[in-house]
Amino acid sequence: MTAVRTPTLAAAKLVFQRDMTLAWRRWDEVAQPLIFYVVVTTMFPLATTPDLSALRVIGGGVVWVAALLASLLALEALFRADVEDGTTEQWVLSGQPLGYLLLAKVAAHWVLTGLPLVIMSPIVGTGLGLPTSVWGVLMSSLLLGTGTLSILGGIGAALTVGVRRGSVLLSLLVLPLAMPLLIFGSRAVSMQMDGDSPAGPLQLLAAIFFMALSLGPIAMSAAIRISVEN
Amino acid sequence: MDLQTFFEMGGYAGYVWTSYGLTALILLWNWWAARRFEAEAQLAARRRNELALERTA
Amino acid sequence: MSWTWFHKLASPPHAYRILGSLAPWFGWASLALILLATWWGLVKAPADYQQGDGFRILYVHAPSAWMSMFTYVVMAVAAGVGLIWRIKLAHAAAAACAPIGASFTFLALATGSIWGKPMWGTWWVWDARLTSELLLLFLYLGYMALRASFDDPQRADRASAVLALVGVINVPIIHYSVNWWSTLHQPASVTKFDKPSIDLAMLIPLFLMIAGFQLYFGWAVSRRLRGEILRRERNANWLKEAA
Amino acid sequence: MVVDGALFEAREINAWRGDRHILRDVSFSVRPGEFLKVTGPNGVGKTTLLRVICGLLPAEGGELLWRGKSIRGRRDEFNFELGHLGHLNSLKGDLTARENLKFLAGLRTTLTAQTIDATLDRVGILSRGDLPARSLSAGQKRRLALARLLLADAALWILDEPVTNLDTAGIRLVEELIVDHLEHGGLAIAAAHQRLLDDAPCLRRLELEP
Repeated sequence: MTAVRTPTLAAAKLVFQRDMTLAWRRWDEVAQPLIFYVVVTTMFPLATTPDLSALRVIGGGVVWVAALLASLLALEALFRADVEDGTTEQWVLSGQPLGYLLLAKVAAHWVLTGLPLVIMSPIVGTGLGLPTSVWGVLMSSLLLGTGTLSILGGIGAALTVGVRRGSVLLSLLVLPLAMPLLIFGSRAVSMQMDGDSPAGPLQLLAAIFFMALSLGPIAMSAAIRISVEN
Repeated sequence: MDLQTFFEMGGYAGYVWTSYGLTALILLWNWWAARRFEAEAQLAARRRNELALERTA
Repeated sequence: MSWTWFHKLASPPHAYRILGSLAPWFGWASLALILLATWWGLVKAPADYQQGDGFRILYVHAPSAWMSMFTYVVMAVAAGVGLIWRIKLAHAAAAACAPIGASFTFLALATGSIWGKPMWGTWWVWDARLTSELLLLFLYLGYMALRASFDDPQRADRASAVLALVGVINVPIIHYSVNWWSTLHQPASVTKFDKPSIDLAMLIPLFLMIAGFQLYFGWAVSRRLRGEILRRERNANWLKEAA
Repeated sequence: MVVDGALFEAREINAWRGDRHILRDVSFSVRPGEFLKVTGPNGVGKTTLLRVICGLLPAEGGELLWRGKSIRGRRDEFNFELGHLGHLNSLKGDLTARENLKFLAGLRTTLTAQTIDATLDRVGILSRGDLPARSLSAGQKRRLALARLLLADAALWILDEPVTNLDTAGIRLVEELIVDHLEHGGLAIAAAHQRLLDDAPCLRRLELEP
């Protein structure tokens, strides 16, 4: 039997497909961050004021904070099951570049959690008094921001996978690193609302995303190798 | 310049002296913590050595 | 070129001994410089024409803010060296840096806040520099929490090294984003530390204090590094002659 | 200097677990067609040795050679020729047996439905191919993990307690698979407590001492 070695891209695709298949069979777990997102944003009008014109001032920020927290919540268990059942071990030994496999896994995770948050954001934003004119900016900033956060969170999840009380630790590690996303993202929304061009912060978000995309896999594979050593 | 005006710091006495006091405190804490850290590590290493000697003996 | 000198320097017993003989020099020099700078800053330097004597807080605030950044960079470089060339001593150095850096960051935050009270009228203002320091403190705390959560020092070393490298890439981005954010929100009239129009007589104690803090850092790192070396040595037979 | 005809060689491997110096200068070599059985009491470092070979644990000192060359800096190449069966079966309970092979063994080699079915048949669980791995018995899960090993098409097998959870027929299957692998020029290194190919001519022993 002479076998053909799987090309890296096909291998990454398999990892992506596998996670989609698994999520399909556990759809309830996928829905949880989304529900969390909606519930958290509901708390702000209740805690402050139902006046939409007042909520509008902080609306962009609230949507952004809630989105960050919701996707971070889902990231905690990203690698846990795979490390515990020995799947990541086999990935390390597959002869494929580990970083790409992990990036494919993070991509699947983003499609399952980040993307629904982005799609949901206009509805949530409307509840916070955000006008339809900012929908485009809100969604595109969240698109770039949640993508970056998935990679940052992937690094954090890979580092904390074998650790006691990993979930709190993960937030402590990742949230400070995610502050620039929050600043640029929520600022882009309010600039659009004030009639300024949000191009600047959006470009910065894109730059950060591509940086995370190129450097993230290296950090993730280093972190997973450490976590697999047991 | 007399001592009284020096300690008053032009009305900023509370702020200035708190800042310098805090700095001294942090530096002293670091001094103490670093020394203790080193001493504890030395003690632990010595104990490990003794254990290893006992085992070989 | 041979690397033997390097390996000799990086060998635990050798490094342990060298650090032990260096530390007192660092210690006494830093004590002298810090005392000199304190006297100069509190007594000799003239008061600021705008801020009066409250300005003297700067002499401890600015050096500790500088040390907080400096230490993070040193820590990340050491972590990177340890991760790439698998040098235990470098990992140990990174571990030694973290608590010192965190304490300087805390000091910069506290003194900045004390300075802000008479200048701004409140204990806390979301000023770019203070906010950056706060985020830096979070980075230090995360680093130390991650390190503490591993039982095996080798794994702790490498995991925290990855975090330190990710962090050090992020620090300029955080810094830039916070600056950008604060210029959008704050009126320019607020007094800042950034470019105080001070003359040389006021700058000398500042530089003296920075130098003193650097030497103090050298002392504290030497002490802690010796401890970290011992922790990582599984049979320190050389300890008897060294201690 | 390379040991005559050896495809895989370990030279003076040292490894620590925490404070314990668990492997001290372990050296051995394996030729094509040889089965190296690593034995010794619990905690002597059998698993550690196998994991060091796989690169899942860092060694401190020592060198691994594959086809006469050090594997340092060529890990991915070496990994592709290495098939690993660990304590864990690396299975996903929510995926069927077929899907498990497709998504994990498929990372290494391009698989067709026929090769997957043939392999499932070889390890005797073809009829369970569409059941979720969760509902397989412990022995069947082990067989599924063996199928993954077969599909890896690796020259060097690293087996950590391969016959755990297997009945007599299962143990005979593992022996057959190993012998078949060796006859095709493969190598195998295994840690095992039970009898495994104990009288076979291809067997060599490596006794680890505490």
